[in-house]
Amino acid sequence: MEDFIIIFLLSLLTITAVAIIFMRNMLSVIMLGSIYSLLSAVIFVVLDAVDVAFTEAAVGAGISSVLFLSAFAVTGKRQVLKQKNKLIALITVSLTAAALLYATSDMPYVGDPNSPAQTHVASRYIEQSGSEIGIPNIVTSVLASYRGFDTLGEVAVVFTAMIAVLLLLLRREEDQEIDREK
Amino acid sequence: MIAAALVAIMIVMLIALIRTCIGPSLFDRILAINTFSTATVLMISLYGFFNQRPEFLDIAIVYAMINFIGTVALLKLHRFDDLGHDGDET
Amino acid sequence: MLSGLYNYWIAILLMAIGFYIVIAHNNLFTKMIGLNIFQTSVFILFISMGKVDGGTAPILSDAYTVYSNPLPHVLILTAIVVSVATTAVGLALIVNINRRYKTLDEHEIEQQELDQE
Amino acid sequence: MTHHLAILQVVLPLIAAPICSLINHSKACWLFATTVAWLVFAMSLSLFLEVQTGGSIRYEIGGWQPPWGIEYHIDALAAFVLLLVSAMAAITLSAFQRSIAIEIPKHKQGLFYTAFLLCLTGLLGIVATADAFNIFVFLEISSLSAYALIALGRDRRALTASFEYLIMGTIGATFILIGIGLLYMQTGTLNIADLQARIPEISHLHSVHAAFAFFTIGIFLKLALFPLHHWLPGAYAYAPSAVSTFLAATATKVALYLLYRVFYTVFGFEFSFEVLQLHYILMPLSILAIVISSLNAIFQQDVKKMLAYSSLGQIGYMTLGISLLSDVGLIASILHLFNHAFIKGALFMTMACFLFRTPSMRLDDLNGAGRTMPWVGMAFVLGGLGLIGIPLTSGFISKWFLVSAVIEQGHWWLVAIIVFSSLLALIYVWRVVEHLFFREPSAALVANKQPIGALLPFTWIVLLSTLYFGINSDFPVQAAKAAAKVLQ
Amino acid sequence: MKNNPIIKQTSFLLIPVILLFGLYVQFHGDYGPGGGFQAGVLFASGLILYALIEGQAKAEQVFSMRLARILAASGLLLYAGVGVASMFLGANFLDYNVLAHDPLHGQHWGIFWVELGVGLTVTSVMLSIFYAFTHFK
Repeated sequence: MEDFIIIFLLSLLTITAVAIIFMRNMLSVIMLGSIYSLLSAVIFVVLDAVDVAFTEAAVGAGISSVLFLSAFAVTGKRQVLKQKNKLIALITVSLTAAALLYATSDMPYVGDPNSPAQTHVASRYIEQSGSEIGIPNIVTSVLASYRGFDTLGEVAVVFTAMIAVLLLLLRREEDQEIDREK
Repeated sequence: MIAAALVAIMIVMLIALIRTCIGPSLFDRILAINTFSTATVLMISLYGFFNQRPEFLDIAIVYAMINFIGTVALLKLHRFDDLGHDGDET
Repeated sequence: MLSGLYNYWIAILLMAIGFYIVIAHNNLFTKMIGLNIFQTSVFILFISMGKVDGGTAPILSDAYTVYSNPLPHVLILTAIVVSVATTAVGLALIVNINRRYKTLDEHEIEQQELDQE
Repeated sequence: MTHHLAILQVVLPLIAAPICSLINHSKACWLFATTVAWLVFAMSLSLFLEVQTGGSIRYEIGGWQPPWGIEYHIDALAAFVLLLVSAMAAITLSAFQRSIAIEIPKHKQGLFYTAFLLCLTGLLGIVATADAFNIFVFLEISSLSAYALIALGRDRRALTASFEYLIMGTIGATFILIGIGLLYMQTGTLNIADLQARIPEISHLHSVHAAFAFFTIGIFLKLALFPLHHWLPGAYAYAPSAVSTFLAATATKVALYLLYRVFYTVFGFEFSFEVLQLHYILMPLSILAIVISSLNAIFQQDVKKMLAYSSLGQIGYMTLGISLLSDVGLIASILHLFNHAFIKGALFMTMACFLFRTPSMRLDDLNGAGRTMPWVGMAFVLGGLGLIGIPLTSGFISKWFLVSAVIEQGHWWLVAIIVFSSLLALIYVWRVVEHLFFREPSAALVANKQPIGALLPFTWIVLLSTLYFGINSDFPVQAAKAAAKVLQ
Repeated sequence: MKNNPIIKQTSFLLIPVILLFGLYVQFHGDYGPGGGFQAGVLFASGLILYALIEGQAKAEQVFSMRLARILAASGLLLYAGVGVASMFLGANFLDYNVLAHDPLHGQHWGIFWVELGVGLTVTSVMLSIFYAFTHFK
């Protein structure tokens, strides 16, 4: 059943992504983008990554969509959607995909419990975090303690985003003069 | 039983997705997206029971809330062209 | 064996689609959405890597002994945050570009820049 | 307390950034940010000295042992690059107060210094960390703040340049992320030392080869190596002067540092160059970068853009040094990284000085500026000589090492290319000098007596240091040799 | 939204639930899915919903841009502060073991404060980004 659900969801994702390529209406593209996030969040649930699913739903389908919509509200509804450089794009993309497909040829299968990713570093988190940190949610233990510095960096990234957005969007009178000149 | 429900929901998702893609009007799409999100909420709840970890209903609740906010934002954008508007019509 | 390598293949296909949108589309807005798709597909690749057959979500409980790998989850949590931060900054730039150029079409922007030279 | 210095020099600007955003008063923010930058410089100096005498420093963050926790590892190479980055940050912040006050709207100046500190944090973090995923996180901190800083330029093209940088930078970072993922999949670890130990056993796997390819392309994008350089000239040319100076001196250098780390430390010399024969790609790309960018530089009308193109060429020298596969080549590359940072920094600083009085950086607007501002003009000439690689400048030392590495390998034709590109450099520097000194200044320029302030003395300090390192090159050469030793 | 009472009343029923749920996710993150980041996003979404219904101006009376900036900075400072505190207590940066009388409690405290810092920053950053966009028009 699990396999079937994943295959089905991945097919839906593909349909959504292909639809985005050929969509002519900007608002629909944004809506399909949020569907894409929702779907991938469901996939994360099925793949046992509940925390990630939580975040992807709240961020991808929630905040990102709202941000896209508010930016869209500012830029106006008339957007022309066209494609150019199709050939260059196709070549670059197929090269990248080919490199990755080449890589899959000797990858461990999805779900293999003996693959290196499962056995080396991660096994300690699963076995020891209960006694070392004392918190049931291993993801939280790893996130906040074992790899707490990454999370500090992550908070710094979020903070940087705020500073950057404010730097770009804060306006005072002098800025508005530029508008009037145009 | 749960498996059958899951299959039914998957069919709903597929149909809703097709409607979102072909439109034609904006409201078709908004409704379709709504149906789609509702289906995902159900799917996650069911999947939790299917896997005997119903505590993940939390996630389904979040989906439902986020879905509501997204829809309100979309409708407001359509109505006022401005998300910061106070919503009083003149 | 869950689904062999199927997950990876589809994730790669999705990545390719996202990447294609970034390169081929003319509208800066769509480029950002393409970038999002590209990144989300990479996340799927990572999360598939962490799945263990018969495992369950990595939240300790007496009823289970096999858990999926929590490390990719942690990495992807951070990566999702990074991607939304990038989206926010990119959109802020787009809004500003639209104010100064009155268009979001890559070609028209290039044309205006050539005229400015 | 001293062993905490390894982490403190990254955490200090990180803590300072939110405080700075709370102060939000331009003068106070400047004072605060500058003090922090000098403190960081002092820390990295003491780290550098400690590493020189006592060997590399390891710091376990959170008290967790390396493969499970994140580790900082500062060896001779990292200490050298940290020193460079923090020195440039301290100098830029001290020198540019007036320039920033003019170029950035007043209500944004507090945020500007905050973003600057965050950018510094990111760059330092990339260098200090010994964890592959941590690199990605800090890369994004530095890039996100850099996008915003670049977009602050007055010209509207700054916005599009910044957007292009954002797209390219994000693709590059995502490629690096894919590379990290593939490596994790096959090794189960993220720690660089652990990766280094585990990769030789699995070096025959296709996924490891693909991971290498993704790392390479991701880093090339960040490094702006030809032909992935498109975002760089616009970004440097239209950014505010302080930002161009800082980024030109540090951002690509840190990307190059990443390249050393990935090619030499993570994958190892044997795998990168003997199994995958990377130099067969790296060398032609470097040569193309050197020649085409120098040619491009000649035809630029905007001097900042010209300098940006010349930077692309200089990056080519650095990667050429790597592709020679010899110790001397590597030393030349590291040495040029250091010397070029100072020379390019000084040149961008002279541009900032000119910008106080000239309306733009176009050649025609600079007519006669060297006559009305002789000290600045002289500074440009000296910096230009360094760029060309005239003896007695530090640019000569690194080129000398490069040429001797080339000769050692017997590639005589490469010597010809290096000489040819130095001639091209002579041409584009001369074009500016001709406009600066041999054209009549406009009346507006003569009348403009806008004071330049602290920027000019600092420009000269940087310039004199490049001259000093050109005459007495012991310090950088010894440091580069120690750094190259780490990589072998 | 005087003319759209249905949306208004539904939202007003939902907003407190979202905020409460945000708090639950924040403090229950140790035991179930969730944590500071998810809580922050949820909390911000609740406030964004308020801004959507009542308009930007009223939302800013509740949670002003200035407050958002202060909270964002203090969240980051709180996180880094935990690290510095453990440094002063004689351990490495971000080593929570020394924060309480025994390591396990120390870890609990450390994670609690750190997640709180994450939650604060994320809430206020998301909100201020939203404000910045809607202000821009």
